[in-house]
Amino acid sequence: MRLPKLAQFIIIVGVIYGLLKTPGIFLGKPIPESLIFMYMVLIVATVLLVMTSTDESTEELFRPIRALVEDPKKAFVRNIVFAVTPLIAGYIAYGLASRGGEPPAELRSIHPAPPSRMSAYGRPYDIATLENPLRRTEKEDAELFRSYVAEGAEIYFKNCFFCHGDKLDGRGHYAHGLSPRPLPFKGKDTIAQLSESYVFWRVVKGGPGLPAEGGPANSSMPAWEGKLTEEEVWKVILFLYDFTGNRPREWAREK
Amino acid sequence: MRTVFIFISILLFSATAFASGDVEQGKPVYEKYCRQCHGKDGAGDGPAAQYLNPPPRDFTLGIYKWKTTPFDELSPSDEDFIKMIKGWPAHNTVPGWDGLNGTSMPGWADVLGDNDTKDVIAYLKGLSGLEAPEKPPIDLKVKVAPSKESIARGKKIFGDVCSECHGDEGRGDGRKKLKDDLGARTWPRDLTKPWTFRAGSAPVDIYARLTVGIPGTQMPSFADPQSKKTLSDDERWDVANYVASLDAPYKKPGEGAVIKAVKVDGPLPDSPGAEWDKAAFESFYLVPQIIEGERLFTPTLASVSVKTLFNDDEIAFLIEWDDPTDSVPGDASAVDLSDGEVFKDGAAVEFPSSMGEKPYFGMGSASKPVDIWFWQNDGTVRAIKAKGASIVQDVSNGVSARGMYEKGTRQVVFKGPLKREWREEDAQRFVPVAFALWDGSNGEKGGRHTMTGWNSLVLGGGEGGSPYAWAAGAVVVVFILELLWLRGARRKDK
Amino acid sequence: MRKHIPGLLRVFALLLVILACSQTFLPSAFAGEGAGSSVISGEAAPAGAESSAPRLTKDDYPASSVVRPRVAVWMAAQMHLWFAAFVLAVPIFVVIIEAIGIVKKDERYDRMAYEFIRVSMTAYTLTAVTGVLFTVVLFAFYPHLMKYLLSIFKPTVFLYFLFFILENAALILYFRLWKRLKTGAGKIAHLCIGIALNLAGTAIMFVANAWVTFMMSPAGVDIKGAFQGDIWAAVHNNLWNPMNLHRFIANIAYGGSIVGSYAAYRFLSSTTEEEKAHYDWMGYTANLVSIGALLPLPFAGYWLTAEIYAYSQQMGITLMGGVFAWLFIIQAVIIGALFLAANYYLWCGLSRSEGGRRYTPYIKYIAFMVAVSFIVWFTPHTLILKPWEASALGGQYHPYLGPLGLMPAKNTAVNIMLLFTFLSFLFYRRANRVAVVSWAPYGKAAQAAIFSAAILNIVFLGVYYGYFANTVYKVASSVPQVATTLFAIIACLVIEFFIYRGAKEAGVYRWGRMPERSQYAIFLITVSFTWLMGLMGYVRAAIRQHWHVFSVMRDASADAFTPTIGYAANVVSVGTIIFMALVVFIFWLSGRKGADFGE
Amino acid sequence: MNKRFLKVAAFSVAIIAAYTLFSSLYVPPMKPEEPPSLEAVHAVGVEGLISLGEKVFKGKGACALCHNAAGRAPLLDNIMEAANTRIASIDYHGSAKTAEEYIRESLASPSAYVVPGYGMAGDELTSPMPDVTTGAIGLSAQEVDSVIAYLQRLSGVDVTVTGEAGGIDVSGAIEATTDSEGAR
Repeated sequence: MRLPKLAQFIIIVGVIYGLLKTPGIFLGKPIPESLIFMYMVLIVATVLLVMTSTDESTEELFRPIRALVEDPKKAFVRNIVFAVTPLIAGYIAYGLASRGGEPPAELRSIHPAPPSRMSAYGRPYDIATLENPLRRTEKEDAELFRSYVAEGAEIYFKNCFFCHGDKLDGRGHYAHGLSPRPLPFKGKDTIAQLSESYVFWRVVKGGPGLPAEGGPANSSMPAWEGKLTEEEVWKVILFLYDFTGNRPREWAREK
Repeated sequence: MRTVFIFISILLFSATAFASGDVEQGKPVYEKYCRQCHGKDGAGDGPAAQYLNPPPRDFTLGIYKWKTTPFDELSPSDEDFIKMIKGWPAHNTVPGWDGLNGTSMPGWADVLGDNDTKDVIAYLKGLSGLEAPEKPPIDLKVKVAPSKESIARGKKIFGDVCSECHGDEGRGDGRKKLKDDLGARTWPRDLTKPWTFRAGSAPVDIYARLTVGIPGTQMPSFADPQSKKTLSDDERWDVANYVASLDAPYKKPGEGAVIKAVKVDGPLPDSPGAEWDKAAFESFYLVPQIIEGERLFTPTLASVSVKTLFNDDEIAFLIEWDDPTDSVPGDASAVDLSDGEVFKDGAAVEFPSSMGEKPYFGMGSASKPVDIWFWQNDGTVRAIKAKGASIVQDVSNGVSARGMYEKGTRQVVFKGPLKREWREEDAQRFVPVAFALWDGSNGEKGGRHTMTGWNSLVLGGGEGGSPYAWAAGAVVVVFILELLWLRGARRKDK
Repeated sequence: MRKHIPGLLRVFALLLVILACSQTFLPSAFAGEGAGSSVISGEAAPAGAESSAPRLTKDDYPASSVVRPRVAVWMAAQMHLWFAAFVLAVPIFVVIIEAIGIVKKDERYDRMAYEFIRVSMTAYTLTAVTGVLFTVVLFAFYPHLMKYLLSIFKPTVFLYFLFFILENAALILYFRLWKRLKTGAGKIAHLCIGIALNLAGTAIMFVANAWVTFMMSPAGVDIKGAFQGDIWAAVHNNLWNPMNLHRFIANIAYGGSIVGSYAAYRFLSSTTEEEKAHYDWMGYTANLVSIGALLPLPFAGYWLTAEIYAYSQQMGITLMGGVFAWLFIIQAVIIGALFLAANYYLWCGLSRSEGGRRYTPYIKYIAFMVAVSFIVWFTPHTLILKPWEASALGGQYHPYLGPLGLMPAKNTAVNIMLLFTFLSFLFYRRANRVAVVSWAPYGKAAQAAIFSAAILNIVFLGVYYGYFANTVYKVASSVPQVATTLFAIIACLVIEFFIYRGAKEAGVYRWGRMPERSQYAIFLITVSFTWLMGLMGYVRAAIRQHWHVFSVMRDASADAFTPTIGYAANVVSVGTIIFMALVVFIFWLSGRKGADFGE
Repeated sequence: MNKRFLKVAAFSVAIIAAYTLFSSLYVPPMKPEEPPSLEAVHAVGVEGLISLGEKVFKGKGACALCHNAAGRAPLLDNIMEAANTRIASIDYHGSAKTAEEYIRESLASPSAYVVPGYGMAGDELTSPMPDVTTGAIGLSAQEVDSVIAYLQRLSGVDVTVTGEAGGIDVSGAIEATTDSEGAR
């Protein structure tokens, strides 16, 4: 038996909504509500467009709705639907209005744009052209490079790992008390997307050095300028990429 | 008999299966992931070790805390090893944490596969020459269900046996100074915060701790017939059920919590009491200050709970936290319990000096200062304007504070003037507010303290119109639309 | 009298142009007053080759209590650009249509082309008017910037006016001679005039683009902005060519959509079957040109973005990762709406022919793929999270959605979406035909094979180079992806052409048998296009942040701040509504004169 | 105006409205960074001078690298009062008469007075601080003034400097500091 179009519509939309909710309910990794809303608008629009692409199917889709209002035989069903719909609307409105006490959703740029220049360690840096001075040892002197990475690891575990984690996954043992959460380094969507000069800027200037869109008031990242030497910072950066198996982004070569 | 047989054969099977773990292959895994804390030779002396509390395990001793083999068996079972390394996901209720709760040992399940784990276990055993355990794990089948009677019996035993260390109400406020076998300071667990239990908080996990003890610490095995405090199996279950019942869920920080301040008519209370029942506690995780200046790596305080009341002119905060000691400098009993010199306990509430752009949560900056209300348990109360970590200035603005300490719980009431701009009629404002606490017996003073980041405080609420009004409005609008539609359809019909 | 309105407007506009020219040639007379003393370092150096960019203070900007200078310039620029796009696009479109008409020997094309060149006559006037307005507000509110730009670009300004005169002459010839040069060599000559018209128009745009791109990626000047004397270097700056290409393609797409909307409206108002058929056909043709141009547009956009990154990492990150990260989600949503509408129009078009029904069952699969592609495209890297969500996720990164937020995923999605939109078109083309060649099944199998292989290749390239290879190749992988898509489209089209050569009709094909719903899809495309152009114009300008000329000349005015996306959206919306109203007015004006062609 | 036209117009306006609402309400506002201030110092008065001073102190001047809670150098939150006692000290071998002069002098020749415990290792009479008016840091006269203004505000005394000392273009200096601070 073929389902009526309206039923198909409701089932498709309902099933997709259910699927989008699944990660949140069963895996504890919710898809943000803001995104589910956008997805659902797209899905509803697409299904509606497909179903109205021919006259026959348009007619079939809307017939039951039209019949509800126009067909005197369906007066009973209509009355029920007409009674229930405002109640549902009221319920939704209540839900939305009583959310007043929820703090507003925040949009924070995780990778805000760096300044073109910065001054640190008493001298200016041009972030656009800045390179990790230790990086070249990777090709030239593998042994020296390994020793830099090892030193970087030691610096990391003495200074950074409380927040950024043993596994470099941004889940150190103090991370739960911080908002925003410390950044992870593993994965393909964090430092793998950034050049070493960018990471250098973030380490040296820390949370207080973030631009407005990065939320400088909340970040617990210290400005490491006064705590680590320049060379130490570069070594830590070598370690971050080495441990996670990522490569720093090299803009110039991507032309 | 049959079950025991099966049990043993499973154990034997797993033991043989694990025997295949390769020490040589375990070494590189250890070197990459473990040595930073546990040290090159496994002596618990990696570069990070000095900053960790509890300190990382010294594998050369072969003493493991979280095992299920009996107290007189040194070796943990392989299942114990796997849990210690890979984590107990079912027990992790702190967001993002997948390892041993309250320690820096994460769960490695996402990094180490089964073979890697086996190899690393073999390597660890090799460090201390541990053999496979001779004795099977203790029986963890539930013997006594957590009934009212069981809990009551457990409470009695707890008072006799456990309260010396864990405190009368189990808040970790015992009368005994504790050290582990290596001499490191340890603090007894606050049993009202099960999410801080290292290896699980279900009655069965607590039962395991009672039965096995926590090797290397002063937590003994209560199954040891040599001990003066031996408890029978049923008694241990009773205590486990009682301890599990101590859970005070409100102390567990929620997700995205907002402090909802409640409006009262008339004056605000100066001290804790029944007036505060109108408001509900919101709790927040505390983290030690490791950003600037002197840093703290051995926090004793895990969370803080806050209630807020306000009237037209003033606002009052009730801040509650569990502190194992009332730290009064010079007091003999405080000195006995303290880790080093006794400093004063303290608490601080911080908010922006003016609304608009948020100031830096770590005491503001010269252009965006913060206001701080500060209290210490000798009665000191200060109102401060801070323009950066060490740039502070006392201001007088009618802030008062009063604190009390009872059975491991401290409550402090702050009262001060309400800022007009916090209550704008047209919009609900979220006032940033942060907290900091000092446990003086833990050497906390100045920059060494625990703290929260900015949280949100919202006053009043409901100014945007009652949810019921919105609901009613929606009902009416939709109904009218329906009628219009119906009328249109009728007309078309005709 | 009414008949003369456009003519009068044109005269007025010309007067204004002359006025503006005189200002241009004597900029110091206009700009020097009252502000000279505070130009700090530009003053001492002699005007001309060596002068570096002036350092301004707030006092150097004329104050206005009537309008906010920033908004006034923004609005004027926006209006001018929309009209300019219109008058550049429609002639391109018209010439293409005229050429098709000549090749196909189909009178309808010629009629449509003429209908449109007539409409654009009025639009030309408005373009000039808005252009003059734009120039005047710029000189009025930003005299020092204009002075500096002129000190470098003076020769190109002459070139600009030269092209302007040429274009105008060509336009008048093209329009006036339409009816006289109708046959044979005359028609070809007429077409050539049309091409000349377009060349002149495009040249104008290229010249103007040089000024705009110079402000974003200055070249030919030293670090302080002092002009080094090589005007070609300044013109041929890093972003000039990408911008030329992007604007050129976008103009064709835009022109098509405007014509489409016009046709759609006339379709809805048609009373006779014949009229309906004509406007349905016109809407279809316009839409086809529009969508055809839309297909390569994302690639031109990627080139532009890549060049922005290459010029300045800071500008690139501001654009894609910083404050404007969400702007691209908005863009994705709008382009999503655009493509869905385009597909929908094609799907509805299946009902024009009897044979179309065969293909309706496939619509849902195409829709599914397009929807999935869009879900990937508008999944942001920077998520909007409720605190409890951030807490549950343990940070701002989403374990499952995170990888979808990256460029490789989006590149892949865009390519797949383009391929499936192309498939919609292919089905539409086939709708009423039955292949007669004996090898048709093999041909179709080959098409299917090419198509599947292309998709597999695109996904492989995206996933492998995007996530598993060295980051250096990340963006580079988009080039082979694009190549794959273009190859698949062209190969399928070629095979299609041969399969259906001499094909027989499956049933009657009826222009005009189109549901009214479908016409709204065209309106949606036009409105979305206009709005999107406004928004992208905003972001192009906004990534300069507080610079007039990036890193060379600072904006020190009170309006130097970067507006938020929400604010920009409001300005763009107001602008769109005004522009749309003016376009309606133009159509109304040209409609008044009656459909005089052929009478 | 016919009904059809109104319908199409309403449809178009509805789409525009949907886009606008989506971008201005649904997407939470993310405010771009304010442009760095480019005012000439004398034009913005004392407050501007102080805020420039804070920027120089934390940025270009590199003062905050040592003068912080970590204690490599003395804290300067109450320097104005301390300066008066230092001038009176027998260890002082500079020529300043007022606290303001003392700071101006210390910025150029830091060893005029060395706070006990903060000298070079093994040489308590030489300060490890560089001359910040020249060399790598090279503060201009205005910047020195601004730092003094900032320190005066920190100490809670009246701001006495005017920022007019050099009378030359300072926008370059501000630009340099704001860029490094641009991210703040």
